[in-house]
Amino acid sequence: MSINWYKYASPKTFYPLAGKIIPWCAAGAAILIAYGLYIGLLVAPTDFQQGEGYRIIFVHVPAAWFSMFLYLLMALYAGMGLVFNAKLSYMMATAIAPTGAMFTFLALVTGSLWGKPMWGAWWVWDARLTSELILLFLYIGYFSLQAAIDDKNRADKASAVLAIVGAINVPIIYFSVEWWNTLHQGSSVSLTKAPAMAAIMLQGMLVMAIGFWLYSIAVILMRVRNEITERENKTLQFRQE
Amino acid sequence: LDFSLNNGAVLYLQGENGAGKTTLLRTLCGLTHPYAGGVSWCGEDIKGMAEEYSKNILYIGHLPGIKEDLTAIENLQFSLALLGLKVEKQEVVEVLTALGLAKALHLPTRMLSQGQKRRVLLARLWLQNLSLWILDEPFTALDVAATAMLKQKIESFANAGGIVAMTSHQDFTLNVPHFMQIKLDA
Amino acid sequence: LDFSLNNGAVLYLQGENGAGKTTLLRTLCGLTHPYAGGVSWCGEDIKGMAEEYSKNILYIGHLPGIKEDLTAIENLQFSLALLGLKVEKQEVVEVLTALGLAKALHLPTRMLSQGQKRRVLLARLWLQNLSLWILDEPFTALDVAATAMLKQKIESFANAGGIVAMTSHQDFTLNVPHFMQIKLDA
Amino acid sequence: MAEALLPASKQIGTLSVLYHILVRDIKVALRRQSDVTAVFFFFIIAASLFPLGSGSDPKLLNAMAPSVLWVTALLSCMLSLPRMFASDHADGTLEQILLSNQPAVLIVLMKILAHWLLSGLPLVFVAPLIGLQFNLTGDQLQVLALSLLLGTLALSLIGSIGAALTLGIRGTGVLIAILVLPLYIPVLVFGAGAVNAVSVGMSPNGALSLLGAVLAMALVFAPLASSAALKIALE
Amino acid sequence: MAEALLPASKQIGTLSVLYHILVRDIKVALRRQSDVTAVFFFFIIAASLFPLGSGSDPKLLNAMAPSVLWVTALLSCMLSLPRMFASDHADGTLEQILLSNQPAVLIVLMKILAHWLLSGLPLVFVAPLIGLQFNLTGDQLQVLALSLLLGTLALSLIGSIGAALTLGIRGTGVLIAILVLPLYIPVLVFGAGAVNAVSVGMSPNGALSLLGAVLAMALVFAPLASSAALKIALE
Ligand code: HEM
Ligand SMILES: Nc1ncnc2c1ncn2[C@@H]1O[C@H](COP(=O)(O)OP(=O)(O)OP(=O)(O)O)[C@@H](O)[C@H]1O
Ligand SMILES: Nc1ncnc2c1ncn2[C@@H]1O[C@H](COP(=O)(O)OP(=O)(O)OP(=O)(O)O)[C@@H](O)[C@H]1O
Ligand SMILES: [Mg+2]
Ligand SMILES: [Mg+2]
Repeated sequence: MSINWYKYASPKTFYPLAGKIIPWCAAGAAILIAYGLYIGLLVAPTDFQQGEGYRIIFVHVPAAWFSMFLYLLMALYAGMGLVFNAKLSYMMATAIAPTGAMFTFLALVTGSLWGKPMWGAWWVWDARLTSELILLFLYIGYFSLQAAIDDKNRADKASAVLAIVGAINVPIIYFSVEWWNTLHQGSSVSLTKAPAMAAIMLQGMLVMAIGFWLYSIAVILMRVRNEITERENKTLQFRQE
Repeated sequence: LDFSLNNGAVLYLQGENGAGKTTLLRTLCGLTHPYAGGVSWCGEDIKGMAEEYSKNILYIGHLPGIKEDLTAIENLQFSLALLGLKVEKQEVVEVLTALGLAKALHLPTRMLSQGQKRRVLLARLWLQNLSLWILDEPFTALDVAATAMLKQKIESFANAGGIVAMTSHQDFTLNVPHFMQIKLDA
Repeated sequence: LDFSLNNGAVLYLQGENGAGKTTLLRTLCGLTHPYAGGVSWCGEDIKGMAEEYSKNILYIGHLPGIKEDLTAIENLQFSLALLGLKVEKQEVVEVLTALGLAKALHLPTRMLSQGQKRRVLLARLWLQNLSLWILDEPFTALDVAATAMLKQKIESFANAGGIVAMTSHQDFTLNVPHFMQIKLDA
Repeated sequence: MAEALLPASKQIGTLSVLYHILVRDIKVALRRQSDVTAVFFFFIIAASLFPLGSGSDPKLLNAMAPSVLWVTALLSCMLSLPRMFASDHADGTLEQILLSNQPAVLIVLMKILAHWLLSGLPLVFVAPLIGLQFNLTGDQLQVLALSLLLGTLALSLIGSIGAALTLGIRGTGVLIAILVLPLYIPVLVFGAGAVNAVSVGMSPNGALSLLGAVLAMALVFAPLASSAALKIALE
Repeated sequence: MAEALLPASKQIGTLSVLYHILVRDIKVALRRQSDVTAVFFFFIIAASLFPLGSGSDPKLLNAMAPSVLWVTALLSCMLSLPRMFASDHADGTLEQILLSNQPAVLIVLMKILAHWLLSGLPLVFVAPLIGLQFNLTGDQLQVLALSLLLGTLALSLIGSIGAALTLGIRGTGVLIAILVLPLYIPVLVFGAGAVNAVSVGMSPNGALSLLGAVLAMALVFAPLASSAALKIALE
């Protein structure tokens, strides 16, 4: 993808292009997510050991995947922004953040909703849970920094640096917590030991995943378009004044 | 050193760097307390009547006293509120515009140039109704036009019966009822 | 706007508040990057040779750039070290004394008056060996005597082949090989 | 004199001046949302650090919870103290405020109030969420929230003294800490005490009413002390 | 030109400039001892708060100790971060430093080093004393000190990024916290992990070497990131 955008790195060419892409992605997202839910809630068989509760996995897992994937993508764009000093890359990074945070939050909520019946607790300081929580913190940091700096130019660059540093940190965090956890008594429920999935479940999850992907593209592009128009207006104002 | 100022008087403190002008002005405000001697207002020592006295003063010192995060308008309205004045926004705008800040009205003052910041904080002088101004190097960073406007403002204020105590390193005179120069030497 | 400065040239930027003088000077230092256009030194664009270029500059802006907790001497020695110069303490003392700071040598600069602080940070000019000075309103807060000394220093520097770019709101001229006035308008 | 009666400008009373001060403080803070959200997030993040440090034994966590959460809340309030006066001092606004013809005590009270609304109050609402992570029970959570409601206001009041005393001193953040932490101890003891009481099945009322008493005292004395300290700081 | 060869003034090399920067930072800090002693005392006081918050059950204390002490150390380092660049930025010294003809990365490294010497290192020496209050054993204390020695340096390095990013933004203290705390987590986990390992009778070496690895990475990347951030802050 990144290559693709880089070719269209100037807002002028990008704006209409994005305009064309958005509706398709939006429609695709709607359909796929609906279909995914359909598989998840109706088609897939009741799990013999986990009952109906497990159906949440169809939202939970894809959400969790994207929470991580989008962060890395954001860092990538941030990096491109710094290297090529391309406004558009910054805008992309900025636009990705909220969606990423949203998925992170979704993973957390669905997770703990699931955790209550499974582990009898809303929250367990398990490796994966923790690293997901920290991921949310990283997103929050990114927001806060951008909110705190009102010179757009500087906000872009500064938060870009942060995003990149955070990206280096993500794997460290993941493994550090992994490691830290195994130090004490084996954690309550290890997510990797998920029951070998029925083909249909896997299918459902993949459909959902692609749905989420299209959704992300749609919202992100929309945000970028708004950002572009907003900045345009700002500069115009400044000139007029 | 001993002097007294009546309505319409402008005290112009001169003196080389470190002569003690700022210190003296801050003492006049009651911000620092003199080791010896005292300041009196309408014949009373201000120690006893600090609150009462400060009602009459407008002090502009080396520090800007404006918030870099707020716009010129917000800053001005706030500092007027501190003086106990409520001024219509549109009037504030008029004054700022008259001071050539039309473009800068809605920018956080962080984005203003040195001189533009000074203009914002001086704008107070055009909107207050106090009887004693204490200005420490008010011309700093002002361009020629702004300096002229300020001088004129001070004159009209003094002629209307106001009292001013100020410092500057640029020589100047004002035609006011009573223009008093005092030269401090360290 | 386009100009070039050769040895012995003094660029005197004029312009009302907010005209863009500070911005221009910071661009000359390479502290801000121009949206359009560029700065070149000895025919090369400075982007490529930032480190190299900054070796030649001495910049004095609106901000003091001295630590209020350190004494005048300490501050001066440090800022010279930043320029890559090692200066004997006793020589630093001489210069500060010549600038009338004899009493203030060992006070933390917090205790100095506005103008005394400015003198401390200007003292650098008497001790450096760079080829380009960039001075943003160097006369601010200086009394008459100090202003005269500074003007004279700038002249001797330019006559010795130095280059100066400066702003001020007080009109003045210098007799130097090449005195260039540019008036910015917003 | 001519200016004496500007057409549009009329005198305004103390209350309205105080109101201006409150509103402005909040406005400045909202201008950079970071300020508001920050304390809040700091609390969440810092509180979440402890489990990371101490493995994931639920019993241990539940036992740590009251002290950890209360100490964290205390620290977050403290972290935001320097903001109470420092920036006003640096840019000279404080001089102007004290030269305004209003009683300094009231002005200070306003600034304290603003500080509490922006940094203390939010904690009362998040704390229970974090509490869940330390698997606290319903009653524990309730008492936690209540104790924080009283406690944080007391913290802002007491803290203002430290903030005022350290004005214009660099590296304030840490210095303030040293000054106020000892003063904070009663608040901490009674606040955490209340939650602990519940944990061991006793009534929290005793601790809570003591907390209320501390708050009352702070309300009376803190503003006086702070305004005195401010005047000193400006000399 | 005439000035070109001032008699007494001779060129000095990079190293000596860096040395000047280090010395000056330390000098400024010592000038107001508060700065140096403050972090230190904050650590002591804050750490002592926890026993107050949570009755005095020795077993609970010993179990809490590693996380409490490490988190407290982490917070104290963090509290002193704003000082790393802020004052230099406010008074324009930073401009001057970056205009000096030395590589920014090295300059930043110096300032980080100064920060560590003044705020991180002291903790290494007090921590064991506090550890006694939480009745830690000899081995635990040793490992605690060692982990802090490695850890605090890493904290100063990583923290510098946050400090640089938030330059010139008001209410920094708390914002920095949000930015750096997530980045601090590995340090915390391995640091406290090492001590915990001892508590349960395992070898701390694994944790310690991981801590070392984090430190190494920080040494390489942090100064780069910070100097980039500084340049951005000055534009
Ligand atoms: C707040 C609570 C939770 C959080 C933050 C969380 C987080 C995550 C994350 C980040 C992933 C993606 C990992 C990967 O694909 O590498 C994941 C996957 C998964 N989670 Fe959770 N989870 C939570 C609760 C739960 C619970 C309660 C269960 C069920 C007992 C569960 C079951 C799973 C399963 C089966 C996967 C897929 C595993 C795989 O793809 O290998 N999660 N979760
Ligand atoms: N950080 C900033 N962001 C946006 N605009 C700025 C910023 N700094 C300055 N400006 C704008 O650039 C213009 C020029 O500012 P500059 O400081 O260069 O003026 P100046 O000529 O130095 O004025 P003065 O004589 O008052 O110092 C001003 O109109 C100001 O509003
Ligand atoms: N906080 C302080 N503590 C001790 N001495 C001070 C303090 N502030 C100023 N001084 C001393 O008092 C003397 C007068 O300072 P002041 O600021 O009044 O001079 P000034 O006339 O305003 O000079 P300038 O024209 O440079 O502003 C100076 O010599 C200064 O060293
Ligand atoms: Mg003065
Ligand atoms: Mg300027």
